[in-house]
Amino acid sequence: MILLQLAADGLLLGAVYALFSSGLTLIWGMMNVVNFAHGDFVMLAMYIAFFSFTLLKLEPIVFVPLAAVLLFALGGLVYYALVRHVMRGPMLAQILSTFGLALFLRYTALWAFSANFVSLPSGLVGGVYDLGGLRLAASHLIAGFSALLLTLGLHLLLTRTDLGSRMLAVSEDRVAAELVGVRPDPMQALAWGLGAAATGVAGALIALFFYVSPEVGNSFLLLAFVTVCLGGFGSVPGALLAGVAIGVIESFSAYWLGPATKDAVVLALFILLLWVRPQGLFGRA
Amino acid sequence: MKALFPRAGFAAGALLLFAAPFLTANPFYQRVAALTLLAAISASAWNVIGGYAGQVSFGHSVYFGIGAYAALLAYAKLGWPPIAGLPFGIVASFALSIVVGLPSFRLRGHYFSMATIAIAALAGILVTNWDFVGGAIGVMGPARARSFADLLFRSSLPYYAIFLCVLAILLLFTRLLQKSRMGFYLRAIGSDERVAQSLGVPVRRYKLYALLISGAFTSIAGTLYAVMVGFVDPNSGFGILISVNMVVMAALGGAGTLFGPLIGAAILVPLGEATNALWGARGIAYVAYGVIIMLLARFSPGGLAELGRFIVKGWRRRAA
Amino acid sequence: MSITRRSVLLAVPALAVLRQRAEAAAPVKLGYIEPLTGNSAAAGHAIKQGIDLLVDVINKPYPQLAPLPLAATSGLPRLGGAKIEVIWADNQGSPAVGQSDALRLITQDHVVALLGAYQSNITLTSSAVAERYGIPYLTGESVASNLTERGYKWFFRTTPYAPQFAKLYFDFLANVAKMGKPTSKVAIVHENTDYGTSVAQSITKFATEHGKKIFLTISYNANSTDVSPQVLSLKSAKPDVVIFISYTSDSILYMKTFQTLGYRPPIVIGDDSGFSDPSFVTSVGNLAQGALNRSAYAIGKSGSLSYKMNALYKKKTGRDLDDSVARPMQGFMVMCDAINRAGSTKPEAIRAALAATDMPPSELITAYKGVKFNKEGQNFLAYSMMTELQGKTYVPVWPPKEAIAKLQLPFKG
Amino acid sequence: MLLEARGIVKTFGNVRAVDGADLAVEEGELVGLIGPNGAGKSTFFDCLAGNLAPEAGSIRFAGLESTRLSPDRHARLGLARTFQVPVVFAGMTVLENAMVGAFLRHESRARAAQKAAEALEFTGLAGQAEMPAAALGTAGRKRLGIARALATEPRLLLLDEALAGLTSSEIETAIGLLARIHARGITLLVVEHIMEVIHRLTRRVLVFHQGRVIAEGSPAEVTANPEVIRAYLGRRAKRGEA
Repeated sequence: MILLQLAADGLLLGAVYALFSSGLTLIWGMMNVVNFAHGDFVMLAMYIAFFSFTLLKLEPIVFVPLAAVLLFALGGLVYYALVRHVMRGPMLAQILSTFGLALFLRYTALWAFSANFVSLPSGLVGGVYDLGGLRLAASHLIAGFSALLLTLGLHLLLTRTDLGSRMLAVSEDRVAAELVGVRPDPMQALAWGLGAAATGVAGALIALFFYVSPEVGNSFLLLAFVTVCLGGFGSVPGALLAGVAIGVIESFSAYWLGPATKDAVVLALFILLLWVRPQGLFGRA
Repeated sequence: MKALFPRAGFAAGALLLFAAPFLTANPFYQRVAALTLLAAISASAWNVIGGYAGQVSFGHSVYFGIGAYAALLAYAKLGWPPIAGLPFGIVASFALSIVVGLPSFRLRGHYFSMATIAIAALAGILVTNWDFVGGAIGVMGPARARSFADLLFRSSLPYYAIFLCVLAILLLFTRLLQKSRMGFYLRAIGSDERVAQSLGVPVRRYKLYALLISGAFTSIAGTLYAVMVGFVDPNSGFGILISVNMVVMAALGGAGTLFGPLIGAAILVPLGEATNALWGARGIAYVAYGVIIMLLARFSPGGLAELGRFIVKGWRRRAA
Repeated sequence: MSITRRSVLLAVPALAVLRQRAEAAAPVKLGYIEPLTGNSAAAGHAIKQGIDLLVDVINKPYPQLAPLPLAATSGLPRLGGAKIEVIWADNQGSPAVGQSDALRLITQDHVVALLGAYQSNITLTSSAVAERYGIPYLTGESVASNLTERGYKWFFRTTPYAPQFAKLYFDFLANVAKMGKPTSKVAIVHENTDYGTSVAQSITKFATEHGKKIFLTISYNANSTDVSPQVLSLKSAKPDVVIFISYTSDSILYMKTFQTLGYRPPIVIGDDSGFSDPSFVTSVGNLAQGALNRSAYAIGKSGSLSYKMNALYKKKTGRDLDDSVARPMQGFMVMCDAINRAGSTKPEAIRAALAATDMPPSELITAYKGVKFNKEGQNFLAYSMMTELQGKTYVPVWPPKEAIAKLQLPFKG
Repeated sequence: MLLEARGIVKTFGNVRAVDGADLAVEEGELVGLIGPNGAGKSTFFDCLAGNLAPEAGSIRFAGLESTRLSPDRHARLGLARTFQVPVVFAGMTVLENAMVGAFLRHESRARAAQKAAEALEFTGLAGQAEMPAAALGTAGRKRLGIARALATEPRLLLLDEALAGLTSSEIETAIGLLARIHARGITLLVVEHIMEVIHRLTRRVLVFHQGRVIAEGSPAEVTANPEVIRAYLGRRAKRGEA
């Protein structure tokens, strides 16, 4: 029973990782820019969820899309104001800019919202299901299924729609895309917006069962990088698989080897895997 | 480089570096000056592999941590003055470069960066759970100086002098390297590995050389930090922020240029201290810090060295 | 104690004179180092609010707080009514920054004494600077035992420290055992930074020295995004008592995960920190009913000093005063009182006054048995009691002398 | 025989990019390698230069078994190459770019600079020596690629579409350059699309199709070969459908 519970917890945790990483992988893959502020985008989305509920009394069904919309705008803004100017520069300039953005967002939040930990009331979206001893929180389940839906949605958008293929075209060859009449800037702004919107959905959903604080994004960020890298930059389904794999590995290694070493297990496996397969688990050669 | 630092300017700069902390009797400014040099050492060390050879490592804190732990463990376990741990740190950094660095060189671009982040994070976790080296609690240096060799000074000036010597050696070394075949090879690797290799550059070997040098000097920086601060724990030795700071400073000043990391450190360290002194109490030091970094990246993506070169060039053109 | 009393008594008739001199006297500057950004920022800001309140209490007359030293008068009477001014510094969670802070406060701001710095490792490095400069350093908050083992001349600590908590827990558990409840299987679940590790070590050490065994120790990363494996480990091991040494975020997660996985240990003890954070009570208080905590502070009976202080704090912040804020406040009071008694801002005079401190319980905000330093600079009268979360507040339940509510076991969640 | 390859196979997933290709180049020759797009020429080239390790077959260069040697070992043995996409070391000047090549046989900086300057002189880039390499146009970059390779003082130079993307007058200059390189005694293996170039430069041409050499001979012989015509036409017909 315990093993089953561990597996279930691991799967759901993995779904959260995937959820957390989907926006990151989209932006990363589309424009080869590492968004160091990604964790802080999630943090903002979590605060949006928190304040919409506590101040405006909005229900999750309203504030999740709201977070997506607001983050979409933020993503577009960040693209036009910052990323556009550094993305074709050296990799280091990109790192510098998004790192500066991360500091700015995180500590503005600290200043505006205070460092206190807050959280949405537990049971906002239903309680706990007991399936013959296997106990699952509704909020986790919702997050898990949303991760699946979001992944599927983004994947379909990128592979099956005209818009998606245009975005991919720009990401593969900006100049060539321009030659065939796709204006790159709006496309890339859109990619940033979409990535940020996915992040918004993720953050609002995670807020249903996780505490919120200005530093919260940081606790996920390293694992999000690992998830994206394992999944192959830009591959949303890859991130889902990688996230779930990491969640399950963490869950079991925490139980068997002790929780202090669970990240060590994941990181060690990650490093070894890269040494053997330098393009990531699902990445193209 | 020649255009930006003509001989006279260079001499003036060097003189200023020597004299800077003596111009003020203020101990706090002196400490900031010393910390600036310390940061410049690690950023310049990072620059060898990250700037010249273009292998953007986010895991250099691992070398910093090794150096810092070597110093304080030499004290805690053997009763030696912390500085005596320096050679141990260097040797350990060599071992790490060979065992962990070499296999990572197959990785390109972001994959390399991510692997190095993971390696440093892993090292941090291992040290946290390893009681022999103090675990999470960390290791303390001597509480009070037993002899001069403990290098515990109330004033920051002696530290400044030591750091300046190390930095001078490192920069001299980098300058020689820059002019030599190795410097060309590293820059070629940083620019395009495939082409470099086709021109006969043994890429992996040269990357390893660069990492050995870079890691060793970063470990020296760690040792010096531990000697000065007298304490290290997993977060202050292996924390990701330490790596990020090296990268940010080098990138800001100009990665792959001789004085870029020094310039970056000379801006960011005092800026960090100033924002903390002015607004730290309100907790918004980092807001200002973040905005400034963003603006710099936005308006000078190649680092300040590039901006400087640009200005000098424009100025010359007008003069001519 | 006699000195303190006298200073208060003397101050009252001399008030008129003092008021005149107060305008002339330069403020006494104290440096306070706290984590105002980073993972522990919430704690740092809460402490800052408490200290700001005390500064007001000391600088303006608050006769209603009567037995509290320096409350009735304005400023420090023996320094001509000089006002207290606190210069704050953010340690950013870094030992090196803490050191820079200390140096800056000493040499730039010319503070006469330092306080801080929350995280034990930062207290360690920043107090080393104070020691080199010969400036008194007092911590009312850091509990790692090595701080007072360095033979420092200028370092003082008012708070109880780790080994004392260990004793408290085992004394309490022995008492519970007498009530017929099993307490032999004690599990420790601790976060793995220096705080959790050092407290866990102290408890384990105390247990072994007293012939007891720790049944299970789980160390975990405080930034964990998920704690269910730990809870499952507990669920299958079935300990009688679980001692959590946790920060806020992880404490919150544990309570939520208890609920999700439907498990409740019979006795839950939280080692202050996360469990004491007001955010813990507001966000998961309803899932943590019956959680025990150590505390050197209780709101107490109406009319008591601690009660009045809580009222002021609550008015200012909207939250109840808790142990993790009250202990630093106590330390700050001791420091200000010592400076007043020294009648001077010379470091050596302040140090001597600190060393001679003898404060009776009646003058304290906390439940310490008094404040008196041994030669290591540790307040050997420091003391904590067991409290239990009942409703929205922690109430003292043990020892019986301090108890104002009945102990309710088991942990209800 | 300076370079000899036998039965080279290289696959990517299910695609057999090179499928049993053979090749032999004599010292002093100038050989052309042609074939339709996607015939596997570049992959074959990468195998010859050590950039890719073939799954089967063997390569001998200058009398040594070189199949699994790294590209830098190839360079040291005297095999230099250029790339289809003309990449320059962007942070360096034109001269410094060439010096990277020259350092292979001259450790002293002064010597390397001298050799590099010679290579630039030879390729007609001497005037741009102090320019940042990134400022060069396509033709300049291609020439710099050749200069860099020449600076390694090779016995054999592999040129991967060195003339693609050039204007007709630039092509004229380039053809002259290739002829002069050959005249210096350097063996050349040229992958080229433009038939005209092949006609004017080479006496022996290999035609590559579906991963192997399907025809060999003088340019005239090869263009008359029905199999070659089919290979090119089949390709075109298919493209027409699509």
